[in-house]
Amino acid sequence: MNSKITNRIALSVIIVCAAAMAAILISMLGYILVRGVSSISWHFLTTSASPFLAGGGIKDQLWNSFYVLIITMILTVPIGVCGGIYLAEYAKPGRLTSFIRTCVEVLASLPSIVVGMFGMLVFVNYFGFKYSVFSGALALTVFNLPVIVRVTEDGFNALSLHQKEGGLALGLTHWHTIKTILLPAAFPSILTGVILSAGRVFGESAALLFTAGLSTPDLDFGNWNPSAPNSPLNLFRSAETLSVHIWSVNTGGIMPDVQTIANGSAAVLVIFVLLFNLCARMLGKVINQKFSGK
Amino acid sequence: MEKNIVSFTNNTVTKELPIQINVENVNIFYGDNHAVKDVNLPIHEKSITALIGPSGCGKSTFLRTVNRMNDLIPSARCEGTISYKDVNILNPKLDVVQLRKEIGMVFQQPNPFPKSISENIQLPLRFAGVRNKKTLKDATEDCLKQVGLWDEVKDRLDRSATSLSGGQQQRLCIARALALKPDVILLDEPTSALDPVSSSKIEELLLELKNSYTIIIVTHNMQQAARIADYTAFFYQGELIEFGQTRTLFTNPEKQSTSDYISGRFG
Amino acid sequence: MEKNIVSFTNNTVTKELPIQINVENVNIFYGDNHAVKDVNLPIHEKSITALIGPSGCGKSTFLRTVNRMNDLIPSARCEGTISYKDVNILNPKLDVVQLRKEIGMVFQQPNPFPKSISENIQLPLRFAGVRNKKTLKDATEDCLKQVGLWDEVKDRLDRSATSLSGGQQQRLCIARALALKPDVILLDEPTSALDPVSSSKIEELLLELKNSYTIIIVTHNMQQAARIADYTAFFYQGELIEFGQTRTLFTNPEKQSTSDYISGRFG
Amino acid sequence: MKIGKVVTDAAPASRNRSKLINEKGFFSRLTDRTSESRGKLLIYGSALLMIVAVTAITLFLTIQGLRSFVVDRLNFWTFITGTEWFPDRAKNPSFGAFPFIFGSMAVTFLAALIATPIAIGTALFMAEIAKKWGAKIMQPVIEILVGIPSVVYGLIGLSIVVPFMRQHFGGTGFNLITGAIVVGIMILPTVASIAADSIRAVPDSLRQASYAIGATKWQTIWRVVIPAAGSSLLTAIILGMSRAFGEALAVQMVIGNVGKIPSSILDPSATLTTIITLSMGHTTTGSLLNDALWSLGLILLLISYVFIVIIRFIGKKGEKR
Amino acid sequence: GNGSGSSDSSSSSKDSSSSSEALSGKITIGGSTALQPLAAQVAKEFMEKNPDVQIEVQGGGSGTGLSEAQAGNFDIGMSDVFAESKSNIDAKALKDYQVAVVGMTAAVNPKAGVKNLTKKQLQDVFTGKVKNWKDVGGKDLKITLVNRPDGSGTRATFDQFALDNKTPAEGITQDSTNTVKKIISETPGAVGYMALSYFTANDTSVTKLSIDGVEASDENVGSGKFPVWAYEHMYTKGEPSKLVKAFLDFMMSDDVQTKDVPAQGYLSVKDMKVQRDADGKQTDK
Ligand SMILES: Nc1ncnc2c1ncn2[C@@H]1O[C@H](COP(=O)(O)OP(=O)(O)OP(=O)(O)O)[C@@H](O)[C@H]1O
Ligand SMILES: Nc1ncnc2c1ncn2[C@@H]1O[C@H](COP(=O)(O)OP(=O)(O)OP(=O)(O)O)[C@@H](O)[C@H]1O
Ligand SMILES: [Mg+2]
Ligand SMILES: [Mg+2]
Ligand SMILES: O=P([O-])([O-])[O-]
Repeated sequence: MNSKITNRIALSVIIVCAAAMAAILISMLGYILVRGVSSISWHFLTTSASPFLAGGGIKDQLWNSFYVLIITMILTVPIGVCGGIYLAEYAKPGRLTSFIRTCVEVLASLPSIVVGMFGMLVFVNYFGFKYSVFSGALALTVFNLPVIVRVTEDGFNALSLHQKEGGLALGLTHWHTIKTILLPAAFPSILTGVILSAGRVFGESAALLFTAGLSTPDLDFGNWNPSAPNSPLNLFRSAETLSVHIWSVNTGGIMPDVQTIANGSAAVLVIFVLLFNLCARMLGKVINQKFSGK
Repeated sequence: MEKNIVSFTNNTVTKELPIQINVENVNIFYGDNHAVKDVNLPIHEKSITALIGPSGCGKSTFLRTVNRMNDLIPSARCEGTISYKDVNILNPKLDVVQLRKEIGMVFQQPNPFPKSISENIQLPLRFAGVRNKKTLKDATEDCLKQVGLWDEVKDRLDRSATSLSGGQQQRLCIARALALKPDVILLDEPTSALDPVSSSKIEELLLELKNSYTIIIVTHNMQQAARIADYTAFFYQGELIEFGQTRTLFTNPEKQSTSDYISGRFG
Repeated sequence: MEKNIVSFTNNTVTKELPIQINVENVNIFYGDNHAVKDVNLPIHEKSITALIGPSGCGKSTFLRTVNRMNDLIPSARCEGTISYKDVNILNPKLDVVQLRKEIGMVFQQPNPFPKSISENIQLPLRFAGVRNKKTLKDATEDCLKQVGLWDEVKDRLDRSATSLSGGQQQRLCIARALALKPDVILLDEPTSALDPVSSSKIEELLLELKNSYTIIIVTHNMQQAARIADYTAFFYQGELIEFGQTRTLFTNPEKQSTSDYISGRFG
Repeated sequence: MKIGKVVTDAAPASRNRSKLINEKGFFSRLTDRTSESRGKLLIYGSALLMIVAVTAITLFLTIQGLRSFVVDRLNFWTFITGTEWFPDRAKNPSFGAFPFIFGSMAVTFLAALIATPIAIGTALFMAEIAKKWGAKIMQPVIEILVGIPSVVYGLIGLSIVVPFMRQHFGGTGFNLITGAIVVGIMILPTVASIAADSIRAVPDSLRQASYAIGATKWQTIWRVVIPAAGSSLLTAIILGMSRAFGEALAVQMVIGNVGKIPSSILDPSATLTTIITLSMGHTTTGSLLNDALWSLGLILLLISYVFIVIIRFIGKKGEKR
Repeated sequence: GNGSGSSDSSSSSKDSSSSSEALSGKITIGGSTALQPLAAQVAKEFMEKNPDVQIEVQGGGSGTGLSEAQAGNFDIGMSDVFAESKSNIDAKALKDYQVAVVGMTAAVNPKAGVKNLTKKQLQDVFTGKVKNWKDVGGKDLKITLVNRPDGSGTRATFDQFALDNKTPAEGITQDSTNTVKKIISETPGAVGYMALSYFTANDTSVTKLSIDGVEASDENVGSGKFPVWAYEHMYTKGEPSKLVKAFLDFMMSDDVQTKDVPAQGYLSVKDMKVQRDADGKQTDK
C-alpha cells in the first residue's frame, strides 16, 4: 500500500514538473509572439533600420543574420563533418583521441563572450578582418564546429555496424565505404542536427557584438558584387545581426518605437527558430523515408 | 531424437578436392581473450565447409579472419598462417581491399545498403572501376538471376533494397557478394534470422553456387550442416575439435564432445 | 541424428499434477499483428513446462503475458482468460505489481542491476517493504545458496554484479527472482546467451527448483526441452500446435509440423 | 606482397573470370588508394583544426589576460580576492574581481538549483512516463527553446521577471535571484533534453528486470533508472551550469550589475561576463581597465575548463561502472 | 593581408586636386554609441550628396573609438569624452572636432517628490550620505541609485560636473539609458542621470531635476548656467584626409548643426556661449 501511495505522489510530482516546464515554455513563446507579431509587417521586414526616427525596419539585420549564418555553415559543415567522421571512424582509442574529444567539448562549452573576445583579438585585430561578416562567421565557427562534429559522430555511431561490414566485405576502401554508404545513411540525422544548430547560430549575440559589429553600411541590394563596400555580399563589411540589433536597440536606441522594434525583432527571431525546427523535422522525415524506401 | 530424417544426399564428396585455403596454427586473440586456439584446417575448392559449435566457440571470429574483417576490431590480434594463392592472408602488408574482393562475405543479419536494389549490386562494381552502363546492367541481371531473385524484383530494381523481405534481402546480399566474382564466399549464419521457407531457398542456392565457388558457412543448425556441407569443422571453446567429411563427422565422430554436441547434450 | 542419446529420465510425470494456471482462448496482438492466436493451455503446479517453436512464433509474447510484462509495450493488446488463483490475470484492474511478485521472470540476456551483488537480491525485498537488515541479509544468503552461487560470491557481495560472468549473472537473476518467494517462475531462453557449462548448471538448478516452484521456460533448444521439461508446448506461427507430456510430444507427436520441427526439418 | 598481382599471374585460364574484373587495372586501384589517403588527409586535417582552435584561444587569451599582471603589475592575488572594484576612482583605483567571480558562481549554482528539479522531472516525464507525448510534443518544444537567443530571454526577464520581483520582494527587481531565474529558465531546455537522452539510454532490460520483481514505476525510476543514468544526468546538470556560467547578455539585463558581494539573493550583483560586456566598449586598448577585463576573460576561460574537467571525470567514472 | 581591400580612405580623393570634383572613397567611423545615430544620419545625407563615397558608421563605445582612431583603423573615432581623459591614448596625436553638445541631469522617480536639489544635496544623494528622500525635502522614501558603468561618457560627465569628482556609491548599473529610464520610472525612490534628449516634453514617467534652482534646459546649458554637459567629439589621427575633412566640414555645416543635431536632442556647438577645455575649465566664448 505504502509503496503505491509513494508511487502516486512521485509520479504526480514528475507530471507537475513537466507541466511547469510546458507552461513556462508555452507562455514564453506565446508572450514573445503575441507581443511581437503585431509589429511585424511587410514594411518592418523590408525597410532598413532608422538611426533615430520611428518606423525603421530590420531588412539589413535580417539579411545579415542569414548571411552570417550561411557563411558560418559553409565554414563549419565540411570541417565539422570531417571531424565527426574522424572521431567515429578513424580515431583509435588513446591519448590523442581523448585530447581531440576534450577539445571538442572545450569548444562546445566556451562562454560565447570568451569566443567574442578571442574573435576580436584574433580575427578583428590580428588578422585585420575588422568588424565584419567574416570575423563574425569565424567566431561562430568556433561554436558551431563542435556541434556539427558531435552531430556527425552521433549520426555515424547510430548506424549499425552491419552496413559498414557490408561495404568493407565487398572490397570497398574504408573511405569509400564512408563516402558512399555511411555518410548517405547518416545524412538525415546530420542534416537535422545542422538545421537545429542553425537556430543557435541565428540567435547568437554576445560573440557577434565583438566581431561582426553593431552597425551595417547602407546596403545596396542592387549591387551584388562582393567586393563593393555596400554590397550585401561583401564579406568584409560590418554586419549587425538581428539578435545583436535587439540588444543594441534595447540598450541605446533613441528611436521612439524602441519597444516595438525589439518586440518585433524578437518575434521574427523566434519565428525563424521555429521554422528551422520545422524544416529539420520535415526534411529529416522526407529523407529518412527516401532512404528507407517507404 | 527418435527418428533419423536427415539424409546426406547432398554431401557427395567422392574424391578429395584440391585445397584452396590452408589454415595453419592460427591463433586469434581479443586483448587477453584467446578466442581461437591453434587451428589447422584445409578448405577445399568448390565445396561447402560448415563450421559448427556452441555459441562463443570462435566460429565467427575464425570466419572473419579469413577475409580480414577482424581488422575492424582494434583489440583483435591474429597469429599463424592462412595460405591462399601463395600468399599469407594474415600478412599485415596484404592489400585487404583486394583480398575482400576475392573472398566475399555474407552476414547473419541481411545488410543491404539503403539504396536501390540495382545500386546494391552495382556499387562494388563501380568501385572496382566498371563504368560501362551496359556492363553494370548485365551484371545486375546476372547476379540476381544466380540467386533466383531476378523474377521477383525485375520490375522494381529502382525501389529501395530495404523494402524487400528478410529472405530476399539476404539473397540480395549474396548476389552483391557474387558481383565481383569472388573465389570464396564466407557466410556467417546466413539463415538464422530468416523464416523456414527463406532458409531452405538459401540452402538450395548454396548447393548450386558451390559448383563455381568455394563456400565456408557458419551455422548453429546441425541439420543444416548435415544437409548442405561437404566438410564440417566442429569448434569448441576456441579449439577445432574435429574436422572431416560431413557424413563421417555426423555418423561416426571421433571425439566424445563432438558426439555430445551433435546429439544435443549441450549447447 | 544417428544416435539417440537423449534420455527422458528427468521428465518423470507419473500422475497429472494439479493445474496452477489455466490459459483459455488467449489472443495477443501488436497493433494489427496477431502474434498469438487462440491459445488454450494448462500449466501444472511444480512442474516445468517448455515452450518451443521457431523464431517469431510468439513464445516470448505468450510468456510475457503471463505476468503482464507486455503491459510495457504500448501497442500490445490481449484477449482471453488466464486463470490463476481464482483471478483472471488479464483483468485490467489487476494489481500487476503484486502479480509480478508472485510470478517472477528471468530473461534471455542476464540483466543484473549495475549495483552490488547483495543489493541485487535485496532490491525486490526493499521494494516489497522489507527494511530489517538481518532479514535482508539472511534472504540474500538463502537465495544465493538456492542457485548455488553462494560459495562463489560470498566473499565479494559488495562487488558490482556486472563483474560476474554471464552464467553467474544469470544465476544471480534467478536468485533475485526467488527472493520474493514467487509461486511461478517464467524464463525466456535463459541459457541461450550462455556457454555450455553455465547452461548445464542452470538446467540442473531448474530441475531442483521445480520441487518448490512452477516453471515455464521458453527455449529454442529442443534437447534442452527434452532434458528438463515435464510438459512441452509447440508453437508455430502464433498458434499452439501441440501440447503434452514432453516424452509423448517428442517420441510420438500428433502433428506433422511438430514432427518436422523437432527433427530439424525447419527452423 | 600484393594479392591482386598474384591473381592475374596465377589465375588459371580455365577460371572463368569475367572481364569486369579485368577492367580493374592498375589505374583504378591507384585512384582507390589516393581516395583513401585524400579522405584521410581531409579528416585528420579537420581533427587537427580543432586542436589548433583550442590552443589558439587558450594562448591568445592567456597572453592578453596576463598583461594586467605582467605589464600593469597588478597583484594577482589581490586581483582575484579583492572585493573592491573601482577602476575609475580618481585616487588609487582598485581592481578586486572577487565580487564578479562570486556573482558568476552564485548565479550558476542558483540557476542549477532552479532548473535541475524541473528539468529532471520533465526528462523523466518524457522518457519514462509519457513516451509518446514526450517525443511528439515536449521534445520539439524543448528543442525550439534551446534555440531561442539569450537576448530574448533577457528581454523577457526585463519585462516579466523584474517587475514581478519588484512587486513581491521590493527593491528594484534587479538582483541576483532574478538573474538566476532568467538563466535557470534559459538552461531548462538544455538540461532537460540531455537528461532525457541519458534516461533513454538506460537499457530496457533493467526496467524489465525491475518490473519483473514487482517494482512500481516510481521504485523503478528511483532505484534503477536514475542510478543507472546517474553520471550522465550529472553531466547534463553540469553542462547546464557551464552554459549558465558563460551567459552574458541575458544576465546583464536583469542582475543589476553591482560590483559588490551581495548580502542576500535579493541584492543586485554582477558576474564576470556582465562586467566584461558592460565595460569593454568604454575602455581603450591597452588601458589598465581594458587589461583587467581581459584578465576576467581569462578567468572565465579557466573556469569553463574546470567544468569540462569535471564532466570528463564524471564521464570516465560512469564508463567504469 | 588586410581583409578590407577597398578601405583605403583617402587614396582616391588625393587624385582629385580640384575641390569641385566629385568626392569618392570610403570612410570608417566608429566609437561612441551615443553619437552613432547622429553620425549615421549625417553620413547618409553626405552619401546622398556624394554618391561615390561610402561611409561606414560603427559603434563599439567611446574607448573603442579612441583606440581605433589612434591605431588608424577608424578614420574618425567618436567619443563622448576628451581623449585626454583616457589612459593609453596620445591625445596630442589626435585632432579633436567637437561636433555637438549634450546636456545631462539627474532623473528621479516622481514619487520621490523632489524637483530641485542643491549641488550639495545631489552629491549627498549619489555618494550615499543621504539614504532617504525626506532628508532632502522629499517624501519618506528610500533612495535607490541607478548608475552607468565605469568609463561611460555620461557617467564621467555627471561625476565630473555634478558630483565634482566624488565617487558615487554603488548602485544598480545599466549600460543602457533606456533601461536606466525604465528603472527610474518603475521603481519608487530611484534616481539616476541621463542625457536631456531622453526627457521628452510631456513625459511624466521621470522627473527632470533642476540643480541649484537652474532648470536643465537647452538654453541654460547654452548660456553656461547649467554645468552638466559635454561635447561629442570626432577625432582623427593627425590631419584628416581630404575626404574625411569634407565630411567633418559637412558635419559642422549649418544645415546639419541646425537640423540634424537638435533633432536628436543635442545642442549645436554654434549655440554655445561658453566653451570648455579638456580639464573641464569653462570659459566664455
Ligand atoms: N569484438 C570482440 N571483442 C572481444 N571479444 C570478442 C569480440 N567478439 C567476440 N569475442 C569473444 O570471442 C569469443 C568467440 O566469439 P565468436 O563471436 O567468434 O563466437 P561464435 O562461435 O561466433 O558464437 P555465436 O554462435 O554466438 O555467434 C567469445 O568468447 C567472445 O566473447
Ligand atoms: N514489441 C513488439 N512490437 C510489435 N511486434 C512484436 C513485438 N515483439 C514481438 N513482435 C512480433 O510478434 C511476433 C512474435 O514474437 P515473439 O518475440 O513472441 O517471438 P518468439 O517466439 O519469442 O521468437 P524468438 O525465438 O526469436 O524469441 C513476431 O512476429 C514479432 O515480430
Ligand atoms: Mg557468431
Ligand atoms: Mg523470444
Ligand atoms: O554615451 P555613453 O558613453 O554613456 O554610453
